Amino acid sequence: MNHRSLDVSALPSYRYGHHSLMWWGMMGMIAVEGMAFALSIAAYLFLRSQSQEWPLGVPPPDLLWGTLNVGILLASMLPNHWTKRAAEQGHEHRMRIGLVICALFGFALIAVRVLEFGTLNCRWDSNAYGSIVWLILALHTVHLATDVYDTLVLAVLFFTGPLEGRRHVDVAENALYWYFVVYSWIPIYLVIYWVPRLPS
Amino acid sequence: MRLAALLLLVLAAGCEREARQFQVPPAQAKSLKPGYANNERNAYAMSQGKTLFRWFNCNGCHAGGGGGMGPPLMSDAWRYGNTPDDIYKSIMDGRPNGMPSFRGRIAEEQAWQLVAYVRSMSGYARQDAAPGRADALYPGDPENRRDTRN
Amino acid sequence: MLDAAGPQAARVLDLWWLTLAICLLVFFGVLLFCGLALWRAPKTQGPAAPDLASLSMAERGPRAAVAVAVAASTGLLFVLIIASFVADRALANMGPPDLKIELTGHRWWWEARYDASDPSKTFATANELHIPVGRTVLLELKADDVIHSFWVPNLAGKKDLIPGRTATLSLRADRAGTYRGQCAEFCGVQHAKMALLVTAMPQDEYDKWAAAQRESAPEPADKQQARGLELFVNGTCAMCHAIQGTPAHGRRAPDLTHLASRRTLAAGTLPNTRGHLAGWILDPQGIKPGVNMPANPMPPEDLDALLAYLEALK
Amino acid sequence: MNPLLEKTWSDPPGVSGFFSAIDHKTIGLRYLVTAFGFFVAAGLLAALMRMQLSRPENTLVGPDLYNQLFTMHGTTMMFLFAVPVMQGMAIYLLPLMLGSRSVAFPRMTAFSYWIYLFGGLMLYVAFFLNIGPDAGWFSYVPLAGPEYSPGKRVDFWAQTITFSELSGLLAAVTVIATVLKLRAPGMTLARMPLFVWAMLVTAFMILFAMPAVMLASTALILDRLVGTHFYNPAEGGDAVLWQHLFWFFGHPEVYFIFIPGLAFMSTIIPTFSRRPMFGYPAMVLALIATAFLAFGLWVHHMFAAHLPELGKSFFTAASMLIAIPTAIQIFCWIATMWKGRLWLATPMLFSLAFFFVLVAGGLTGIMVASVPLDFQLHDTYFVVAHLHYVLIGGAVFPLFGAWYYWWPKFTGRMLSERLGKWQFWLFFIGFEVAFYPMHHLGLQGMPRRVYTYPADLGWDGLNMLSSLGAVVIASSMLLFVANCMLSLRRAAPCPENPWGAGTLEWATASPPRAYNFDAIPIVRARDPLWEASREPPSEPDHVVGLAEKVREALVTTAVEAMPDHRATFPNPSVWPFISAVAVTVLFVGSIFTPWAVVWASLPVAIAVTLWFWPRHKETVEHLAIEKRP
Repeated sequence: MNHRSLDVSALPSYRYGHHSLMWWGMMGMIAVEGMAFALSIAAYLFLRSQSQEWPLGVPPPDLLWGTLNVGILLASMLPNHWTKRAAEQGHEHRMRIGLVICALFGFALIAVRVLEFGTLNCRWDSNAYGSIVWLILALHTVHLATDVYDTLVLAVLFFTGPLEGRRHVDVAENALYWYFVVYSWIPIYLVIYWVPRLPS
Repeated sequence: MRLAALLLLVLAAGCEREARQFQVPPAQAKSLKPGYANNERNAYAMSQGKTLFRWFNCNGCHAGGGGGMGPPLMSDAWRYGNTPDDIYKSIMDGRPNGMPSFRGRIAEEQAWQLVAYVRSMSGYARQDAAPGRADALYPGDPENRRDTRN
Repeated sequence: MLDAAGPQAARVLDLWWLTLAICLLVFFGVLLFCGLALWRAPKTQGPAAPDLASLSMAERGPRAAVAVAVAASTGLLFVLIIASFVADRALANMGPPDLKIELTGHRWWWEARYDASDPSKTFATANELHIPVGRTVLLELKADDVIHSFWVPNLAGKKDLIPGRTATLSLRADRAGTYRGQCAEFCGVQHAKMALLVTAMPQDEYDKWAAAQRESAPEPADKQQARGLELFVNGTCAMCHAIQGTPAHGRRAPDLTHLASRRTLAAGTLPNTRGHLAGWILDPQGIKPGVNMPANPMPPEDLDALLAYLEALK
Repeated sequence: MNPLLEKTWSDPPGVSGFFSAIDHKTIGLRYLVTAFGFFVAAGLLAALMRMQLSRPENTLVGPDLYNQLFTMHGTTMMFLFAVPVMQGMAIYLLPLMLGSRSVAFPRMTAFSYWIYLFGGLMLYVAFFLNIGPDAGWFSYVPLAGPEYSPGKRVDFWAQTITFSELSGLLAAVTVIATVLKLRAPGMTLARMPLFVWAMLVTAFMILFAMPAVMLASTALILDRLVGTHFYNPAEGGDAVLWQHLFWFFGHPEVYFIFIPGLAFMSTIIPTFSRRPMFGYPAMVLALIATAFLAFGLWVHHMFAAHLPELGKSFFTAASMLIAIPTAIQIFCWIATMWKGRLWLATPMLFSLAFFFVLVAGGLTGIMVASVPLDFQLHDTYFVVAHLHYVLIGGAVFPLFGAWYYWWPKFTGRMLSERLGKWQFWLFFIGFEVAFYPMHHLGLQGMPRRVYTYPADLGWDGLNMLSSLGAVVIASSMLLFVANCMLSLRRAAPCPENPWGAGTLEWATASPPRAYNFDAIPIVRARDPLWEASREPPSEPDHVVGLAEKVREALVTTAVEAMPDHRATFPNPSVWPFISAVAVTVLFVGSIFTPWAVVWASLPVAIAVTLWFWPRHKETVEHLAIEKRP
């Protein structure tokens, strides 16, 4: 080691948030999927602008389950935030509890989501309106399911090990992704349930 | 492995499904009967059949296969039989009370295309070859979503 | 496109020459400076030591030069943008139409319906348009199956025919003549053989032509033609083709009421002669593979009769 | 040579090692070789088309096959060659240019390669089984819809899109994370090589453009398979929706093929002018401006589809204004050469062709950007000429230059200058002969995508000429392959930095060791190797203190590139490959039944989970050197 060297051995092995590579990877994915949501909503509005009546020949979706899902998603942000904090403090026991709670919320959401498809008052193949509504809802459901599965895997990992510090970062990033799932649902909810109720 | 298996499957299916035979091979010029069998595995033949079904206004009586003045073609009940030969005969020679004879008015290969399409309406055709939905009003499940019965 | 026969095409042509001039100027300008740089800069073989002078002192001269070049090209660009806007506006307003034609694209032929205030005066033809010279013609463009695009370079630019929508294009021919057009949007197997001819003729000739087209088909002149008509009506033809004044009313293929008056067969695929017509009837798939017309094998005497009748449809 | 590091960072040997390789250099080269393979394949298809068109009323290939040929040609060139080859270059070169040991997500990079390979193979297997797509690389509905494209041909096209977009998106995410987090200490954004800037900009464009076409092609498959009505006007759908979604991706696509070309230019020209790039800040801003404008002009592909006038005017302006950033870069390159000492080696020749070819293509681009002119030129051979001038002039010529330039880095050997110059002139002349006449064909009214044309229209001569040009191009390609073969067989090893270039990738062995750098360098300039002498001798110039027994790399801050933390990197694994196989089963299966999405997602989930599941041994090693924040 000559005098022109810079010793980095003192640096930590992992850091949270935008310091970590994981965060950037996750942000990339969020950008891609956010774009996909934005475009499918744009397609929805484009099709709406092309037809006289909207929704096409069916009543707008019933509000009950979708609205309930908004509630559950918003509520799920609390345990999610709590888990994220625990992760950032490296509090493994709390992370275990948090992951389990988040997973339970996830199951509840998926269950309600199944009921939601029933309240759309149309099939995917009844007309273009049905097609786009099913597409948007299915797209969001895929993200929901993915993150729930992700949470489950992490939960199992945290109960069985082997663990190292950067897994805490994974938990934090998983929580970040969950925020995306929640925030993206708000505009989608408005489009699916309230745009059809607008006077066109 | 599974990929390879799947590709083999495609290999078996692909060729006959996708062939687009525009000209009638001289071998079959006399009678197309030997050729019809492929029609039910050939996407192009059945989509042509679907087009002709509309062009020759079969809907006029059979209303998109749902039935009307004429019997439904999507049901499993066949007054005059559901084999390709039966249907070919129904089209070419006509049937009592209403079904006119089209012999001499539509070309034989077109008749066999119609036969294959009519059978696809009740799901007798290969599902990966049967026509999808038309750019028209929704008449119920498209042919390629109707369960295969053979 | 380089030989404009109408105001639409002419305006585009003017814009074309302007754009071409400016682009050539820029092109050779860039090449000139690139060439000068190559010519004046000292050459070296192999990795000579890099010249890092630019790091310590700003290069005023080159910077100014680049700035000027960018400014100049930007200026020229705006000239083009404005010219393009102006031309576009001009194309948009052609004044009220003197004649309305509904043009429908099919795979792979063109169906033209000449409207008239008096519905009895409307008539249909296929793969050929006849228009009066110096009159504004409004085309209502529709598609029956997939997207096609109407394009007659000598007369006007393209307009897509999109299923579920109606487009309009108004054009005018200032010179008498026949102009070839072709489908310009890929529409399937026979996209290549979907041409149409636009014939511009003086008003009086046009009126004569239109009057003739409004007539229904002439009665068969002799027994052979009568036999031909019978074959047509009771054979496969009538399932898709129409001949006004006969029981044949198919709308799926070109209206043949005045077939003999047309220049081409099968959307510009063949010249309209007895021989080609015979070949077309017997084996269309050999000539235009994938076309929706089936082969019609028939004994020679029948073919002669059919041809005799069709040839008489002036 | 550091044997311990070599051992730590090498991919395992043997067959299993082949499938579990994650070294960015290995993956990068696989990308390049595979992409070149598809380039040749698509070139052969084009040759066949030129043969068909060389004479009027030719019957060499029928319409059905011809339509498959041009669809395959376009799809291959755009999705299986142009984008992947650029990403391959980025994956191989970025860590070396940035002074890093690896790309950000090596396993994901391997996965994206396998997905790309399987997608491409699927398309060609389909083609040879007569399931080749035949609705054009743009697959306009309703022609590509269920009623007018029977069978599975278009479904295979749409699924190829899904494959290549998935792989492209993952690679883009990797590039972004690599560039922003794995730069050597001191390489602030303002010191990044223009190559890196261009690749970063491209990656961001991919991120925002590709989802559009994935959405569109998914909707298309649904229309065809389960009878949805996205594009069915009778049920409230709209054919123009497809065109909007497709071109919202399709136009930026051109730019993420073109911008890497600029990256090669901005690397080669300074090196062979023996001076730093002129106007670096302007160049960077121009790149960013191009990226933004590229999203504002997709509609100029749809002028003939009768849209509102005002909209068209806006898109005309945008389409023309995008010429300005390109002009800025062109003038900066000229200024660089003007003030430099020129070394006209083969890479430089290919770059100089850019000024001739791309500039011409750009100007014809300005012509078709004008609504009235586009009405006449759209979908004619004029546009065929234009797009080949832009893509070949803007991407392929620089790409060949880049190939000659970095070949010594890839192999440690030089390519023959003599053969190289021959290949250049053959390619250049062949290109002009093949594509210049198409301008005139277009002006004479010859539309695109026609499998034949009548004899009496006077199009024969120019078509024959163009076909002859294709022969010349083919010969230059043969020469190119021969040159590479000979170099691998015969050429003597070359010095580490044969071009005397200034960027970091030349600061290490050629070909580089598995671990890239003996010590991570510290950067203080845009051309570190050139300006090394100007550095204060007291300041540190390399990093120590990274683990050598474990894959550990230095992560720096996004803007200032200050040392941030030491991240452990994953070891080689076969699971990315297995996951790719599982995903392939899912995609291909869903061409035939929607249920494939359900049952095939199980193997995918399992494979991906095992991919991420930490191994006990590794964890122990990591814990041994772990420092908590």
